[in-house]
Amino acid sequence: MTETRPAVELKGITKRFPGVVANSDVHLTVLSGEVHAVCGENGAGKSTLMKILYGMQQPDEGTIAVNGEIVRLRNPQDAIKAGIGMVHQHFMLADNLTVKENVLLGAEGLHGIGKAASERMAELAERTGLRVNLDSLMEHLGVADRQRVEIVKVLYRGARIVILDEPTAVLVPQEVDALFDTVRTMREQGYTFIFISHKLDEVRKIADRATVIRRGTTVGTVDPRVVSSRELAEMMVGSQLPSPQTRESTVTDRVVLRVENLRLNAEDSERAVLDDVSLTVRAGEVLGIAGVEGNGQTELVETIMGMRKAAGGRIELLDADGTARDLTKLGTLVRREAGIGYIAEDRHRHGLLLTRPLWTNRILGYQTRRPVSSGRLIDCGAAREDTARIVSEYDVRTPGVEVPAGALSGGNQQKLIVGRELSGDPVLLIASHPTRGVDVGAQALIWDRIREARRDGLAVLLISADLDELIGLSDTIRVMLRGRLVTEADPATVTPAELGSAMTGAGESHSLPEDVA
Amino acid sequence: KDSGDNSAAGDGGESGGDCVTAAAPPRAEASSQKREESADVDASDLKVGLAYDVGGRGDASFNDAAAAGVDKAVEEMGVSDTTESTAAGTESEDAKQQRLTQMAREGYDPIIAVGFAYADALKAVAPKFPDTHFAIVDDDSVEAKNVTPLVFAEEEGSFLAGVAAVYKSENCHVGFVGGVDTPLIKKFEAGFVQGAKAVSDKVKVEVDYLTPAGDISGFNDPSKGNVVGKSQIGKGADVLYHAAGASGRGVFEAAKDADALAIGVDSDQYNQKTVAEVKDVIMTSMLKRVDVAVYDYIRAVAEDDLDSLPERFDLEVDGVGYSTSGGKVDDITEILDGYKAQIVAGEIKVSATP
Amino acid sequence: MISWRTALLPPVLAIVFAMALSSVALLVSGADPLQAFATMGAQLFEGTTAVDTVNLATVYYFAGLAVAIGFQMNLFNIGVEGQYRFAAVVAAIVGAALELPPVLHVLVILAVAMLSGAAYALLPAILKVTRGVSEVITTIMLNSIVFGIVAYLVSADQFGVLRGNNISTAEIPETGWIPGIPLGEAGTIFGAVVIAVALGSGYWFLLNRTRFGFELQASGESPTAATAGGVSAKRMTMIAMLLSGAVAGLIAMPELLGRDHVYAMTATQGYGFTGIAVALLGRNHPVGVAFGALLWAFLDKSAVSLETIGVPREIATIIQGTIVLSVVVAYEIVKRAELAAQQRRVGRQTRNGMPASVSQGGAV
Amino acid sequence: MSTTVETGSPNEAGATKQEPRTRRPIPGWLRGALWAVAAIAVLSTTSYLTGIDTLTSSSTSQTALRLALPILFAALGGLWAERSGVINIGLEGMMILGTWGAAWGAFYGGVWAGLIAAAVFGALGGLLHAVATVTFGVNHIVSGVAINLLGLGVAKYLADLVFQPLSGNPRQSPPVPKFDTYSATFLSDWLADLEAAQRVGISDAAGLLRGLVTQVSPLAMLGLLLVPVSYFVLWRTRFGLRLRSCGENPVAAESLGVNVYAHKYAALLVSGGLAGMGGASLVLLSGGADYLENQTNGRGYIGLAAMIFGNWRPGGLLGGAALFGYSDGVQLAGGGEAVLALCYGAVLLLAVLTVVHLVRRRFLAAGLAALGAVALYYVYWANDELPRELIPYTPHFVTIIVLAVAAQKLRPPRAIGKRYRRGEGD
Ligand SMILES: Nc1ncnc2c1ncn2[C@@H]1O[C@H](COP(=O)(O)OP(=O)(O)OP(=O)(O)O)[C@@H](O)[C@H]1O
Ligand SMILES: Nc1ncnc2c1ncn2[C@@H]1O[C@H](COP(=O)(O)OP(=O)(O)OP(=O)(O)O)[C@@H](O)[C@H]1O
Ligand SMILES: [Mg+2]
Ligand SMILES: [Mg+2]
Repeated sequence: MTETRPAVELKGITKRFPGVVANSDVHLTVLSGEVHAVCGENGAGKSTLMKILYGMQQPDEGTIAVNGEIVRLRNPQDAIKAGIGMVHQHFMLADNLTVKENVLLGAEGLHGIGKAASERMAELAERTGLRVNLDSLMEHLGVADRQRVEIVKVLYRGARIVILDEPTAVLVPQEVDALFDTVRTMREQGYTFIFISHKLDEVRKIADRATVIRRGTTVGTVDPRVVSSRELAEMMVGSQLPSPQTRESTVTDRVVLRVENLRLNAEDSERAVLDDVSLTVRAGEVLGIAGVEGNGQTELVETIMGMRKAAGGRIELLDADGTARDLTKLGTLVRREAGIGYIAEDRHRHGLLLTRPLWTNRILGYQTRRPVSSGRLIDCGAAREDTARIVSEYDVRTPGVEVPAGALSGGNQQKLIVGRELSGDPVLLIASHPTRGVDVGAQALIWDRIREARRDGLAVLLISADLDELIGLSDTIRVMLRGRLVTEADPATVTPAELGSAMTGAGESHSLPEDVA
Repeated sequence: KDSGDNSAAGDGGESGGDCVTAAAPPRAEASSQKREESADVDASDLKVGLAYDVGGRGDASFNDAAAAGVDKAVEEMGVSDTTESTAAGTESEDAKQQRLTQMAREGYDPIIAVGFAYADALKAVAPKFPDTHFAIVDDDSVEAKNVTPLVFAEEEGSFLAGVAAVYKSENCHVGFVGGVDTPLIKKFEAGFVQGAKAVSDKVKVEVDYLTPAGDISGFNDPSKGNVVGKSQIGKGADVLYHAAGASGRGVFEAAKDADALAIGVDSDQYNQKTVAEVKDVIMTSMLKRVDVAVYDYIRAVAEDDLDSLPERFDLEVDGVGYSTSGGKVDDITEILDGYKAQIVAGEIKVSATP
Repeated sequence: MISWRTALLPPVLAIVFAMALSSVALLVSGADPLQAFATMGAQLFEGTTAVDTVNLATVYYFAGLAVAIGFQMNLFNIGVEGQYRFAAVVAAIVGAALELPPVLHVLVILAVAMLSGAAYALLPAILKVTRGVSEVITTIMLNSIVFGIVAYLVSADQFGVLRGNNISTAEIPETGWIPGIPLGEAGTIFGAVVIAVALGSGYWFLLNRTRFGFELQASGESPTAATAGGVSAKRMTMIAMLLSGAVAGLIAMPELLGRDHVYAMTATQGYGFTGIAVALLGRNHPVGVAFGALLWAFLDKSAVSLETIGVPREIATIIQGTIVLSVVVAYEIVKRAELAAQQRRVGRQTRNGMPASVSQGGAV
Repeated sequence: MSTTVETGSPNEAGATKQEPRTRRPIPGWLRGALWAVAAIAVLSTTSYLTGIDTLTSSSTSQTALRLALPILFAALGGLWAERSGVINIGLEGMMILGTWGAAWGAFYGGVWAGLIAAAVFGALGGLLHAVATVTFGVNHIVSGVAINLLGLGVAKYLADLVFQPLSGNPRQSPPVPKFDTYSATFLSDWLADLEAAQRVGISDAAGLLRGLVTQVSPLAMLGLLLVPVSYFVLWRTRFGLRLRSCGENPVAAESLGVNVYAHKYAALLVSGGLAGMGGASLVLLSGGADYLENQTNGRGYIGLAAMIFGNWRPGGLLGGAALFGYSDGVQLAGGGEAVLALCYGAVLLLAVLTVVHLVRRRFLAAGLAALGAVALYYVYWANDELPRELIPYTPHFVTIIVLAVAAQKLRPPRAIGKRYRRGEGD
């Protein structure tokens, strides 16, 4: 293996979008057989750069060389021919097609679409740890398996250069480790990886070299095993590395949310998705729920919000003098009016009206409340004003409040949502993955805001796949497994690894330090 | 493969066999040909406007007949200028008004509105042009001095069709297929049924409509006409009379496939290009002489003698009748003319409603 | 924000393109396009065509609004056709049967029409909400079924009255008429124009200033986000469908109360389908729909004159189809041109040594 | 608090979303066959109990096939378009173009030329739809509506130009040749004997079947054949997989090197061609019209409905078209009494459904079904004749009722109607 030969060489890449320069004069050299990390803030231009390398977008300027030869990649087909494969930041899977069809698509010529193909696929599935029926529909798969399918897709095409765009964002530590094992093995076999992540410890764990991109241009390439996370982060943002540690406890005795024996059935059967879930959240407390995706956290949140109908149990909200209000039968709007703020896990599906201006998005969920509404009528002026306030207070980077929400980068969208949900004077905040896919700067800001509100007596129900965030922010952590709350852990003592095994139900639970509640 | 061409419909059944129970009417004396075709009328100072209903010139139906009347007027009376305009399928009421107004304004006189759909429009427009002559086909509800109704006794013509059908039926079972269930088409049904019953007291008559009033697709759906025709034949009918516009063609084909006979409507369908392939099943057609009415009307306007026009174009003035092309009813013309004479004489009263 | 250029250029381009295309068709058939267009245009200044155009546009406006309300919520209410015809016949029957003082009579008829229109939209709404049955299928079916219902109701055995060879409902007494606005020789404008203007303003206000309008648009844009924001998508579907049906109920009213006073077997059909085109042309905006309705009505009206010069009037249909298509294509082209222009602007600015920072949110 | 951690592999934990079904799903063809058997059983019982044999006579099924054919073609056209992610409300317009093309081609070159011309004309409509929706990203419904207008206008215009001199009628073509019909003589005769034998069930099935093998035109065979062919192409070939992926997730397809534009264009060309053939089936069958203005009369929309009814699947849309054609045929041939008999059949069906629901312990559904049965039985019992005016719309009623009763979960292609632009995905 000639370590020195560059597998990919990007020179002077510039890409402009209306109003934005996503990449300007980017240089990137990836050696054959290495794992090369690309890091940078949200919106720094990493994904764009990768899409250019994968032929999905055309650079305005610059050249691409693969294995020493200058190539023009007009479309993904060209890139695939050049031996490049890409696992996208957002899954590129068709839910209504089977796993097999998803993998086969576009690569039918390689092994046909019959038995040979199935065999090859089974072999790759084995190698990546994908253990599902290849004929089941994609929509039935969990996130980790989807990720594996994405990797199988790339391998099936015989790619030697694999781009992984934030592959770990949705994985638990054990899954991340499994992924890294796969990557390492394959690196030995001569594959080249381009690995994109915000998580600097991961970068340090897996990458041979790392290139940092800031504001669309390359800052430099370093050896991550030599530089510290802090130094890396400063290259990215030029600021202090934020930490999610909660400094002092603000937990009070006053219960705000009480959930008792909550039960929820799957949409089309009697199968329980939530089973006998009970929990309480107190004023000033952050209750963290840990769990592998697909174990019922989403459903729990949506049931508490009234977006799903519980099959049994009670949900109560208690006000300052302790009178309980039964929410179980009430609609989402009433629950919101009662003082629940909601940061949804999927901001595009549940948080925003993407083609509407920011100020319209400010109204969503608050259409009956001041200042944006007088109950029946909407006050556009006030909505614009209040949105402008959120934009400045939460550092939402936008040209103005008239731009459509979809034009903001993910992190800025998230800041807008956090700002909106904290503006309604909530007594309870339900925050699902509040910083998913958000860069370090924005992450710190969101954490700060949540902490401030907590200090003022806000109760928070926090769901997160980012265990550092969960441990750092929560006062109590409970683990959810197959629709049940199974374990309680003290964030002061628990480690991510311990939490990870509890989440997967891996029998190490005895080692968890327990909270005697 | 199915044998493609069924032999032409059986033209046997000389005189209806044992189905006919009524005695044949007395032979009619020389037919009431009182029309004196004098070509000495000069209408060269007339500018005739013709506003068609949906379908327009070439519809092989009453619009076409009206056109033929005007053409004849041009030829024989030297009408100097004509204009035509056709209603669109879904046009609104004031498009009709607009059409009439436009013609009137451009100096056309007389203006003939073809179809009762123009009634309301005419009511609105005619008073505004008191010096213009208007005529409307198929409607007599407009009460204005300058509007002449040109209406027909469809039931009388259909009566004869009913008589002919029974005489030609071997199963003593005949059928009527109406396109759209409107009062106008009901007149056809009424006459046909009365005619059939007048000849035989044991005849069975099937009556079907393709669509109810308002759904004009019934005039435009040969495959439905075909299905209904087949179904009537399946029930035993062997002579089918249709008043279903273009859907009638499906009825003809149903008859052809089953060696049955059919009766056309409005014009002499035996000679119509669009049904040429199946013309051998068309034993006769009930004629509604819109052309005659239009021609007579123009002539009356030219002579300034509107009172000469009949109140209704009926059997007596040959406003309705039957055709003999194809020769399939040659053997019963005497009988038909006999009934005709009785109707003209008022001995048989044909009701316009079923 | 939409600039005047993006709002106005596309329709103009589209009309020009449609005229060019139909000119080709006209030339092929050996007619003179200039003469044809001149004849169409001249119509406006002749007789009652201008007034007729406005009157027809009023009808189209109601139709367009009815469809647009559904579109706001991503509901494809093809059933406007059936709803308006059902409402028209019921309103005509009830209106003829009642004896009430003038204004009240009209109001009652209008209310009956709106209720019946909504009632006819109820079934698709219920099936959509409770059974998930696509409103497209049910409304297509109901559009056909309405033929049967109208025929049944106006048949002589039920409420019909024979008038010559026509058959219609009984006449509504004069107290139930909406007086027109007489313009002398030029004709009489439907009094319902006033209702149309009021309805348009109401629609605008409802959509842009009320909580209901916000919720409607939100669930149209993203049912999931709306649900999370406390808007019940099912409830909105139900309301939007019924509201659309209620407005559809008004479609026949200008003609029924302003001119015909009876609903006849031969009454015009197809306004509902026209409404779809008009709503699309007007991009569901109250003012846009008004322009769309006027344009459509003008093309319909002026087409009548084409036959007098021996040009097939199908040309008007071709123009209409082309305009619908080319308006949207033109919107797209103009949008892309603006995008490209912006891209160039960004490029120029960066070269001038002031890189637009992406992490500053991409502000230029 | 004690730990209640359950043991299990991480993989299982992450996979709770997996298919909850334990039973193997019934394969589609078997399900279709079961439905067909059930339908025949109900119909033969009804026809036995009510004494109306129109319900199961061979002429009814023959008629049904004939009336269903244009709808079937249109529905197939819809399937191809919508599987590629493009809503095709313009089927009606493409069908109209097809009717004109069929008459024109057949007049000059015989039936097959007519069929080809119809497909080509329809495909031109499809091409226009593709240019508008795929290349220009126009809203699919807008484009469809425009194509319906254009199709009508262009066909009228061309008819005026081309047919008027030949037929003297701008709204009708001159008579054109028609397809011959074929019968499977032995089978047909044997079935005829069976049908005549008057044995409950067997005779009915034989009658229905006989209609499908007697006097069948090549066009009908083609239409029926295109159902499995469409299935095969769309679900069993690489082209089909790519095409469907464009309807499910075009960005993913693009990222795998699929040329989304090309596939959508291909799909729309096929779609338009099929719709055009639907138009041809109105023109080129004996007993049908030649070109006749407005002869499609909304069948394109009905075809779309049949396709949605069939859950965007070939077998399903065949069922939808058959249902529509059958009830239309019964209505036309048998009139009011046959429709009443259908009501009776529906009562039987609902009764069976009630029992099924009771067995499955779904009481609400059972109650609703029972209620429906009682209501329909009342209609049957209380009326000797239904309002005449409503009879012609039997198929429309049937479609609504069946949709409302059959609690099917429709699964449209995921990206249907969405605008897709190359390189804009994320
Ligand atoms: N299709 C597009 N149209 C317009 N602007 C775009 C487009 N794609 C990307 N951008 C702009 O380019 C910038 C870089 O986007 P990109 O997705 O590459 O960021 P990233 O580095 O991948 O961020 P993240 O870490 O959040 O994934 C974005 O901020 C955005 O403003
Ligand atoms: N149609 C579009 N018009 C303008 N900009 C767009 C469009 N589509 C995408 N973008 C740009 O693409 C960028 C990338 O969006 P995205 O949500 O992926 O941001 P992100 O920073 O990568 O966040 P995340 O990490 O959560 O994905 C956005 O900033 C947005 O400006
Ligand atoms: Mg990215
Ligand atoms: Mg991104």
